[in-house]
Amino acid sequence: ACGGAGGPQSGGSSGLSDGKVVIGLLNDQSGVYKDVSGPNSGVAIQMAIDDYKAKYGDKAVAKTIELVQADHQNKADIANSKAQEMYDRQKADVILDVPNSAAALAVATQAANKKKLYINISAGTTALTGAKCNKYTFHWAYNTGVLARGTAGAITKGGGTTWNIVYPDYAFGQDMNKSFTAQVQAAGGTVGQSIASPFPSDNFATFLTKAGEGNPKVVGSMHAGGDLINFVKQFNQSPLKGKVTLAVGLMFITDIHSLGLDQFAGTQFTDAWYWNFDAQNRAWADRFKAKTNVRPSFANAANYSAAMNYLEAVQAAGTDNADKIVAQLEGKKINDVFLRNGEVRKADHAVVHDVYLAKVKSSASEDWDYEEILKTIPAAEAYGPANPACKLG
Amino acid sequence: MLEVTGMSAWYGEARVLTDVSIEVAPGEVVTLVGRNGAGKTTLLRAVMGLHRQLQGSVVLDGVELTRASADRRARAGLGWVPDDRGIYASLTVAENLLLPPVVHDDAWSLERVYDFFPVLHERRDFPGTKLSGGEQQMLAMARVLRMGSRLLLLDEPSEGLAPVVVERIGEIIRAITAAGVGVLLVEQNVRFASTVADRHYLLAQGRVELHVAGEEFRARESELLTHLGM
Amino acid sequence: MSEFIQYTLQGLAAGGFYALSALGLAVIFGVLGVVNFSHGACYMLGAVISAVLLAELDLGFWPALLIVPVVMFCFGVLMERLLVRWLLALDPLYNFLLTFGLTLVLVEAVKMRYGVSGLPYEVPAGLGGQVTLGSVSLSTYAIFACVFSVVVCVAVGLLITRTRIGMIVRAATEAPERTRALGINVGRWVTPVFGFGIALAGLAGVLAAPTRAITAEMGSNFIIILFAVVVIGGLGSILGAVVAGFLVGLVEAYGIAYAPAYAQIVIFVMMALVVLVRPSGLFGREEIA
Amino acid sequence: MSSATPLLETRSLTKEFRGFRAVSEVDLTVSEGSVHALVGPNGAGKTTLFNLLTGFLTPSSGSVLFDGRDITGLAPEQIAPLGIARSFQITSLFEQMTLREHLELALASPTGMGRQWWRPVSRMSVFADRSMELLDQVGLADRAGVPAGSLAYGQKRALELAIALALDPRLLLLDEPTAGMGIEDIDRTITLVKRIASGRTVVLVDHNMHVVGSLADRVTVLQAGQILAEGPYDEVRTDERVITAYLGSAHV
Amino acid sequence: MTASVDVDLSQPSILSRRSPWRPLLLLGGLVVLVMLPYWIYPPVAMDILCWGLFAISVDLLLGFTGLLSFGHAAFWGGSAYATGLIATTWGVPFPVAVLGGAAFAMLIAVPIGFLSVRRTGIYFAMVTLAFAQMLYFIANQARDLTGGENGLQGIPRSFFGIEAIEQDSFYFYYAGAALILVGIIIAWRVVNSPFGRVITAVRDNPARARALGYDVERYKIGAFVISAGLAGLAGGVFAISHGFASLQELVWTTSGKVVLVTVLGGIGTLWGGLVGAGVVVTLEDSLASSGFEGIGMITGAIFVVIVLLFRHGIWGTGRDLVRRWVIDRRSRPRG
Ligand SMILES: Nc1ncnc2c1ncn2[C@@H]1O[C@H](COP(=O)(O)OP(=O)(O)OP(=O)(O)O)[C@@H](O)[C@H]1O
Ligand SMILES: Nc1ncnc2c1ncn2[C@@H]1O[C@H](COP(=O)(O)OP(=O)(O)OP(=O)(O)O)[C@@H](O)[C@H]1O
Ligand SMILES: CC(C)C[C@H](N)C(=O)O
Ligand SMILES: [Mg+2]
Ligand SMILES: [Mg+2]
Repeated sequence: ACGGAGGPQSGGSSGLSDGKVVIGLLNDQSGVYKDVSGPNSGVAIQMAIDDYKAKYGDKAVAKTIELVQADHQNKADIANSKAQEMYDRQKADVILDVPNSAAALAVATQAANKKKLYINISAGTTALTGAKCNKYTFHWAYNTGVLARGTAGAITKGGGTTWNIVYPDYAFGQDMNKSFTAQVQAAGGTVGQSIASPFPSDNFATFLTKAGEGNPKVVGSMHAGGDLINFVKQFNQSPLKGKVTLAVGLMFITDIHSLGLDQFAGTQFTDAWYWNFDAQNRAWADRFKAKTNVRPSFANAANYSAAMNYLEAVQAAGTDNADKIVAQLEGKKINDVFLRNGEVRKADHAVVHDVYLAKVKSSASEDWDYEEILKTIPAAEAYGPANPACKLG
Repeated sequence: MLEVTGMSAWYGEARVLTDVSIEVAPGEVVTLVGRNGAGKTTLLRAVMGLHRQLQGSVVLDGVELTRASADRRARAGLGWVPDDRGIYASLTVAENLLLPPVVHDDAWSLERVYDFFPVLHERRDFPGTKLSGGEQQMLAMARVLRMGSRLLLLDEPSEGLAPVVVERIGEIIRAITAAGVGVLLVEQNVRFASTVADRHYLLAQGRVELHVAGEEFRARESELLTHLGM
Repeated sequence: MSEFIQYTLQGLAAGGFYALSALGLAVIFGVLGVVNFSHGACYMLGAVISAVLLAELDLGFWPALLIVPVVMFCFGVLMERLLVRWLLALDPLYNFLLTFGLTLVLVEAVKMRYGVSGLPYEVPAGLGGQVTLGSVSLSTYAIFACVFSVVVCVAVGLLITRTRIGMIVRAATEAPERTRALGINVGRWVTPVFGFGIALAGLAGVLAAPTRAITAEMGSNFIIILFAVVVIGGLGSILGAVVAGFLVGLVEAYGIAYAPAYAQIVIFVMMALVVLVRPSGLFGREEIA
Repeated sequence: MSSATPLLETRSLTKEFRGFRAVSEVDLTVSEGSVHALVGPNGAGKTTLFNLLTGFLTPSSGSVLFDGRDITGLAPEQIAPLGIARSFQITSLFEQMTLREHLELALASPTGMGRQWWRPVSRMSVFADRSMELLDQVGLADRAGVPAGSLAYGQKRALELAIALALDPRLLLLDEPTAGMGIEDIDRTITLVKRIASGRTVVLVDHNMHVVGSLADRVTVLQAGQILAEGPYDEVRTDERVITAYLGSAHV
Repeated sequence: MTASVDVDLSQPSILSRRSPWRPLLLLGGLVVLVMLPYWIYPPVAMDILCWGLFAISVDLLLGFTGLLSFGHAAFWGGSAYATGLIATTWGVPFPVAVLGGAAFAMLIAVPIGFLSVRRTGIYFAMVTLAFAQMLYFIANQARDLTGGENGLQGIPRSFFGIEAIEQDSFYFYYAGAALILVGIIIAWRVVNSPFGRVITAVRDNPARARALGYDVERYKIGAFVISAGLAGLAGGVFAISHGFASLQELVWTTSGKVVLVTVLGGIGTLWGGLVGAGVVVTLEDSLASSGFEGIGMITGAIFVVIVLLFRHGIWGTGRDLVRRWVIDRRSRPRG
């Protein structure tokens, strides 16, 4: 309307808004989830950018790719302002990660408002692909339902038929408890008691006593972060140790690394990805280690995968227009270093893929060699059907 | 024994003492009289090392104390009874008494204190500030006696005390001066002051207006009081 | 019934630990009038230092039990000399705020140096396993920690109420200037007492190391519970801190046993009731109005 | 005078502190319009009695009647509006407020203006004139604008008196109003109290017999929490028991 | 129990009626208020105002009533949730929802205040902290209402169908700022009212105030409730501005942060809260994207330095400097 400079709206032939692609990484860079994803995910995304450039060279649609990062300090309000700022001011075309359910939901709302992409990586809530889902939001790595189907199903079928569950009393824990209970029962087991623990807690002695009542075969801990460490340490000092199987709802390799193998040895859990699973993973992990000096968590790898696939979608669509990218991604089948038998499910934007039942080793043959993969859980089994509560408009 | 020379003091911009010089000899009782706001309390605080904006020097028994900290002055033998008595709420009566270190052999023993002030014995386990106003005054006096200070700085010790007790305070003062202790006494109760003092300094608007011996003071009492507007 | 005994014992074990942790807070408040917000952070430092001693110098639990309090004492001395002392003459709120700021710095510093995921630590040899009597069973380490805490509490209580040091420091904090005029070198006493209180926090940290997650944040919520403990017991009352410590431990254990999700609210409800009925806490001195 | 109706009456008023009886079964009657002095050795319970009368302490037993009404157990802020004002033995002021602000605050109290959060504070200056008048009466007019914290001790005592007057009470309780004052100020205070005593009732504690002698219509001597003697000043001061317990030889 | 906080109210403020600076300063303030979203990203500018009013509400208690509330998150967060629920349930224009939130904050402040004012000083701080913590647990439990850990998401920002304000955070800023301004004016009015005079008296010497016939506890509760209302106003606007309320709003670190903002701005200065908020919010915002990991370390260190060296905060220190300069100039001619 305002005359002047002619030509097509977006600069040059690339079809990119402002002539470049901007990827925003918004996660916890200083708090409890820093090691889980944090700045290292920035490194992973940069690897994706480099790989994309190397792959397409002169033919790349996105010639200039910028990575902007921000620390949401695990606070939803900061995540919310930062997300707006990224979309509006820094012209981010996509935001990745946000490892906190409240913050992730807030960012998803902003994405819907601004009609820009958001790909959640490390928050667990199923609401993102359920009641609160929207057209511009994807959930890439895992969710609480996946963890339950993996761990609860496998352990129950393996003979651990009677369970007591202790869960932290907030949304994540409650979700986990519900999913686990359902999956234990689906696999023919029973859950004797579900015990809520206040969040956070540091003394689990009495919870453990209760958890031992009725002599269950399995005690499930649905905790994360410091709560998980407290629980496991005290479990190991309780009479339950050696008598019952400890199943952990959500575990990151960094948890094992920080607490030591002996505390966790034998514990079973569901992992979305393991660096030493096969040669492909390992090769990528080696590259990652060269840059960061540590082995990647599944969240790091998932960030790489999400960034790479986003760029691929830009390449395919020839634009960074969000609606076109969504169209590109929806229904896409992907196999890459993170996703095996992956598919961006059209119905709810969950990115479903194979996950793994893992067991903590009792001794490591090399640094970070902590997990033994017991079995691969196929995508369909892990994710189940799409949540009907999600209505993508 | 105590020599204060050329003392001036300020509160911010306001000058409240101007070039005050005062001496107290061993065994002597010297009073400082003057109207409210004349600067008496300020002078005692300055001697004790508690006032900052200051000029002038303080010497006790030949020891230069001008730069010394308050606790050093106390250990050198200065004993201060503040006008608000300074009793600790968080200490019991007994603890209030036991708190300060003994600085001289002449220090009163606890028994002697309790003998002299039986109320303090009765109340020894109460928090210090639960005592009545007068009892707190006794406690403050007793506390410096227990230290065995060589020179007492008493800020209106008779205030709020029953006449009988004021009499007893007079007796104490005479008793300790007999043992060679000097006393610098701030008093508004001129009647009481004149019964115990050897010399008087009259302070008006921060200056020493007059310096008279005890007999002369008694002789000219009414004239002096009207002169000073007391 | 045996369950009830089991819960009671667990409550007492936790209580001993609360008592010891609140003790340092009470000592510092009792003698300096400072509510040390960084007490939780100092507790965390105690645990972190234990873990570092183990990882870097291979010094285990027993040496840590000696070394850490000494290190924390020195830390407390520095803290008092460099920071707290300048505010002692002012309203205690200023030191509350100062130590709050310091907490942020300490927690963040540990995070930057040792990460956020926690440090490993083991139960000392000989204290592993459980002691079982009939159907009741307690972890050996918990019993040890509780007994150790009680012994320390009793010793400290005697030190503060029965010695001259306690008295001097109380006076010094109430009216520093006047106390100096009574011939007491105030500065000489305040510093070591503060250091001592911090050392107690460090000691609690060492005791926590084998059973709790050693992370930079481990003291952040703990301090809030400790506040509730000292408010219930009466701020500045050593006996109060100890009794309230056990009380809170028990209430929490029964809460967990019979209404798990509400266990922590119960503590604060109890605090509200105490404030309502006895504003100065169970053993607190009444305020002088 | 003794025939006048009692304005204040206590009935076996008792206060115990941890088993120690500071005030013990005191029956005190203060008749309307009189100046009643309360004397006695230190720790006799005079201040405690004041605290009981003004609600700062609650009695262990017994009752307080003011103008026939039972005011036992009421809080200070409930008692003050009934027309009972007090001064404090140990000075108690708002250190940072100016003298005039002290008086404005006192004058505003019964009007309920203090609750008005939506009005400008300058509304309180309606009391400015009266404040200056009161300050003038106690000789502090020239210091009206300085913070109370910078007053010398004797000046603070005088301010206490002015504040008590500001409440224009029916019953005025003065705890050692002349302590820490010089003779001239004492005399001026005596004149002042005499002047304000007309039309109201004053209960006064003072250890200065000159003050008690010149002001009191009636004197009650307390000892160890109990009434030792009561009567006109000249009668009481010659009482043997009073002399040994309180006055001492100097006053005979 | 005398004087609590080291503030000096005896000297006339440069904002006092007689000061020649007053119109200038007020004008300057207004200009800043209007220009802020041009200089700073509008949602962040809104955050500054919200935190500013929040800090002012804390200062009303700390600086003027002598009560350090370490649980003010209860009112900020309580109102955030209430505002959100009102807006979501009834779809009323957001100022109505915010006022409802503030009213809710005042409502819960009555019992909390009633219990807390029984203690003073540091006890008060700890008791309020505990009550706020209780509210936090309750909000976490009542997840059907509050969304628990996920927070109350998608709070609408309806404003009589005026799209610019409903959609664009730049225009919304002005609508929100108007509400905040109302709060600031109320705070200023309270402080400079007869009521304000009484609460400072209560702060300095409660026993004395009592003897003058003032019901000390009631006045404290009154100040507490007003303060809670202002905190609620701020929290409500904050929730609308962000479109959600989360548990973060109730957690004790939020109470700590607002006290930090208040002290940074200057205790007993009232306006300092806005300055403190400006500094802390922009600092947090810029550090968040700087890649620096120790945000808490910087805020903590600033806090320590302020408490130690500049106890009057930014505003207070500035005011002292100006005052000294004025006094110097005045006294110069006299030689
Ligand atoms: N903290 C202060 N700030 C400002 N001025 C002060 C301060 N303390 C005292 N003054 C002033 O200094 C002067 C001297 O005070 P000082 O207390 O020494 O008097 P004083 O002779 O002891 O009086 P009094 O007999 O009433 O105790 C008085 O005018 C008083 O107003
Ligand atoms: N709150 C309290 N707790 C314990 N004892 C108290 C308390 N208040 C006063 N007492 C005791 O009660 C007794 C009476 O005190 P009160 O202050 O009434 O005496 P008083 O007659 O006013 O004496 P003075 O003339 O010295 O002021 C004193 O022995 C005092 O120690
Ligand atoms: C463990 C975290 C990375 C996930 C987080 N608990 C969530 O809110 O989903
Ligand atoms: Mg004086
Ligand atoms: Mg008395």
